[in-house]
Amino acid sequence: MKKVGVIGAGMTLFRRRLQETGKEMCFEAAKMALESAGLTRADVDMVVNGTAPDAFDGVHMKGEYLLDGCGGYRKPYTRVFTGGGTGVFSSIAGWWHVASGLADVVLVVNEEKMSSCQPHPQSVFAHIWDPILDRPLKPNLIWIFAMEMNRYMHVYGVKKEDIARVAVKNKRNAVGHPCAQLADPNITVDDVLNSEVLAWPVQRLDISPPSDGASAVVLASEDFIRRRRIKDRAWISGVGWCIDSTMWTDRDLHFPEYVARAAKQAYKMAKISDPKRQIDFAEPYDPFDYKELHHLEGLLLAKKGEAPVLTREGVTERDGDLPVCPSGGLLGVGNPIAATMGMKIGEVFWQLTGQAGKRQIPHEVHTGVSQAWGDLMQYGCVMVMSS
Amino acid sequence: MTFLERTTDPRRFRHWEGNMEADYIYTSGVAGERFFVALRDEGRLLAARCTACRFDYLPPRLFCEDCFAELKEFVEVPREGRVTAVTVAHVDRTGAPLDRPEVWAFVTFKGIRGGLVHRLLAPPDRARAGLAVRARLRPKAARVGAVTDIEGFEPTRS
Amino acid sequence: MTERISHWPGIELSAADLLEGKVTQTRFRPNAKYAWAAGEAMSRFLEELQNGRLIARTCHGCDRILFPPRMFCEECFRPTDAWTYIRDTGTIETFSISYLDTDARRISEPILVGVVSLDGASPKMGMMHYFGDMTKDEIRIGMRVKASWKPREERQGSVLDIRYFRPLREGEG
Amino acid sequence: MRVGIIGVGMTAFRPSTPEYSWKELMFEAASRAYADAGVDPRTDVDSFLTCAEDYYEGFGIFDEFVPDQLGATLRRMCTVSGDGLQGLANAFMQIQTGLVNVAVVEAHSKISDLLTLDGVIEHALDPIWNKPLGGHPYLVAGLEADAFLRQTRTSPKALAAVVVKNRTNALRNPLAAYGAAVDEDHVLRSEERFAPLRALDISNPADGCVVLVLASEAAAKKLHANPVWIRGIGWSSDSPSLETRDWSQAVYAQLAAQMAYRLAKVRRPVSEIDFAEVDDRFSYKELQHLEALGLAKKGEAGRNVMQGEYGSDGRLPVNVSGGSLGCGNVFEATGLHRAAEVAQQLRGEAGSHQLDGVRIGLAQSWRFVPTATGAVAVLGVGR
Repeated sequence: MKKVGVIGAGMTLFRRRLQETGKEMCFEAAKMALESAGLTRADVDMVVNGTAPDAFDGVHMKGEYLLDGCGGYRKPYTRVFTGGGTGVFSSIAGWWHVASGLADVVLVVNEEKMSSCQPHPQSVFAHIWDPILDRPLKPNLIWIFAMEMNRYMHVYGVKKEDIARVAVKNKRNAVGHPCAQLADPNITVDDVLNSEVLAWPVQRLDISPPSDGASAVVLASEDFIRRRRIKDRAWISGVGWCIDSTMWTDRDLHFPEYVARAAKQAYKMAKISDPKRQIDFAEPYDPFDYKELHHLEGLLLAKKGEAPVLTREGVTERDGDLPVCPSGGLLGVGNPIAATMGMKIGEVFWQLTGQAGKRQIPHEVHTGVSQAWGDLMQYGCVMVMSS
Repeated sequence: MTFLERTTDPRRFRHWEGNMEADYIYTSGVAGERFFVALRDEGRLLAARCTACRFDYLPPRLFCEDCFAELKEFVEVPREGRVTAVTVAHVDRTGAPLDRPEVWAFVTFKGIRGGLVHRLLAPPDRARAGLAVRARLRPKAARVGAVTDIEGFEPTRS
Repeated sequence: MTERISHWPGIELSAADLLEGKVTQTRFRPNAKYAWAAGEAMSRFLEELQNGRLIARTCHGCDRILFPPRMFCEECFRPTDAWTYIRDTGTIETFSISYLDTDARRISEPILVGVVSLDGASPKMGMMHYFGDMTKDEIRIGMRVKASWKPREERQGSVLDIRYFRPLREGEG
Repeated sequence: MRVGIIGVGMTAFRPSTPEYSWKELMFEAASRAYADAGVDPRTDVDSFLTCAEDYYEGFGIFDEFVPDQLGATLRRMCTVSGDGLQGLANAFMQIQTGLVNVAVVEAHSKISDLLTLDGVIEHALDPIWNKPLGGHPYLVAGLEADAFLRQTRTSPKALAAVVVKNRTNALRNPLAAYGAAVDEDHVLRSEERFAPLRALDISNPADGCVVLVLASEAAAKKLHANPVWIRGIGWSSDSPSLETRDWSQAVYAQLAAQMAYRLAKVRRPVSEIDFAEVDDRFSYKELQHLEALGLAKKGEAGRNVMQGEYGSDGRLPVNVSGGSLGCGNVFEATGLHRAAEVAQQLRGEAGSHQLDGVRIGLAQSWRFVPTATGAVAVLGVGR
């Protein structure tokens, strides 16, 4: 197994609507990532693309459509897709391209253009459900989260204000992020609790916004990094991915077992036996505020039902013992599904190489974990990176 | 096979209908906006120049797909092009037979990397590679800033 | 990065820029229609819904009663063994009170929706459905419910043959 | 580290399969593959990959609806939005890392669930430059066929020869959906569609599923398997833009072959490859691909097929399975079907269309209209 490092990252602004076409956004992020690593497209051996439902951009086989923007022209190029999990998963795919020895340098480019879809990207989420069992009920995507959140709150007796603290933390953290769509330095727990009820228990400010955006990272082998004397690098020390059954109405939604399995795989590979002690900060997937809590527990960084307590006690603040979503996360920076790689992989790279600027965690950090979640409440993928 | 029992009465098999449809608005993008505004307002076709690779892209692009440079310079495409490939379609976009076959061509231009795939405004028996053609535009008032502002390509001499 | 990078790409558009055509654009609606074959398990499931019954498959490998029914067990990876009816009563596992429709449009009368685990199937196995004959203040996790079926002549072989799940009345079950 | 195919499972290819849901179709192919490999997916397999595109399936996120029928629940699984050979390449890489010992690759077509195939393929065209013109997406193939015939001076009769060969070959393949005793006259008098292509030059859709089980050399030994080795694999893409791709040759196939040959240490493909399964979803594609793969000199594939060189008893048997013209277009399963076919030939298990004494074979695929993406696998036995 070849050792693989992240050596560059880039991302576009995340906004409700961008003028760029999907491939133009890909180019902008990819070019930035390459330049930050001091490389050109000629240095790239292979390209991996991550992008979520075709029905957002409104292009069938959109991985093919985005190919030239991703730098894939006349190169081996693959798109991988694990729903919302794609934000971390494409980097895992990039990892195996390099770790296998087949490639020295891999460019990973993720994209989502959700503004194409009218009247609202929500319309597309109607198609992610089982056509016979679920779709006749005309489900709304938010139902998933509402049902899972309610179950989580019920089983562990979690209060809504403790969940709201996550939204407040992340939207405040995002203030230092140059690409952020919904940063808010003044937001309070009351703002979240008083926001419009969409599908109880989910309220407007519990949710990350739909966005247009792209992000990119450059991965390279240890040989290449040494040969080129690249200083800013974060090593990928563990990867894990896991899917649960399609039959989501057949399991208890209070705990994401699939995330725990993915985390255990990644920790085993990274030789982490005590994640709470050995991991310095985390970028779990936070499309909704309760999801950060759910995922911290899945990542075994908190006991079941304990994440809200850690949040209330400030442990997960940027200057806490376990900073969580120092980037501002999806709640603060925006949620162009797959392109959230900019916060999940990009931010961990920037933090570990001391490039996070205003968002830099004030104390020294050596190991970070990122995680994404997807499909019908069933997909977990985890990456551990170390300086 | 595979299952322990199987239905043998075909009338008992059901299916469930649905769709994956939505309405889409696609922006032309950064390079596309330049092209379509020039087409709509001035009736000109623009290509994007890659100074590093020394060629001009049609359709224009924000980036060179080869050297990955950002392209900022635009040049006008020559008015006359040549047919590089033709096909005569006997069915419409849904696969239904057409009363009159439609002729399509890939048209390239001297010194330009790329070209345009469009309708060839010529009868099927005249459609062949090598034909010299020119873009026929819709009248200015009817142009909206889309590729359909070009009606097609017509032979330059009959 | 924040220090080193001066320019973050992306040209923001307003809703009006896009919807009122202030930037050039094309519009399209794809023609993407399907008729998914229900296959062995779901054909029978739909047929039984039309009969006003819920049917499951048993797996002798893990001794579970699988609902919704399938011809294979995902746990054991083996063909399932036999058909068996389960009851149309169950327990609310979780729910939501939704003020949004599929297109994220606001509705005034909320939809009560959630997951019911069904009696007779293995623990936690059930389906998503609506809830009725109860208010948003009455619904709670753990509530016992029963299917409210459409009259036989209106049933078509669809999950909508059940109108919703309503509170189980005393003596029922 | 060597990686081999230790299990092959396929369903029959059929124009429609109303008695199977997509899940049930996949379960059948998977059951066959696991039985063939002698593995239990719940304990012996480390990673699962499926190859699928949402609009072909009719799902917003098809990945959700995969794990149960493959035995992948609570295990590593992912979707490669690509052809089955791209899935195979990713499984190959996963095993090469050492993290995964046994991997499963699945690809299928349940295209009969889709009522509007033309509409979905149209939806893959560039939304700004191509889709608004309102033409049928296969006109891209018509244009490319025109360019190919002219630039290589290939006769339209060569296209007919491809169709005749492949549909006739399919008569000896019990899995094939479109085997037929077709002659040149059938082809040349079939309806015009996208001139120079006629109705019979275009493969017809079929349902079907293919599952392969892959293992590292060490894992294969432990499972007492006799693997078909993946000696080389490659994949590549030309420009997605119709306007800037190379219209004179299949550059994607050429680059993919270069990579696969490099890994397989194949220097002279013409003499080293015993037989090939290449993408023929339009008749001209078989010829264009053979030239790109270095299995025919540029401009000669057409003459060769007319001289019978690519028949089952020819110098280089091509698409003995019947190809896509004979078996049916199974979309993202196309490449994996070809790899499965090559593996069965190399194992001597191809039944009535078995070739004699073959040791090394090539499988190649293209991602269909409107893409310029493809992959190549070189498979072999022994040594």
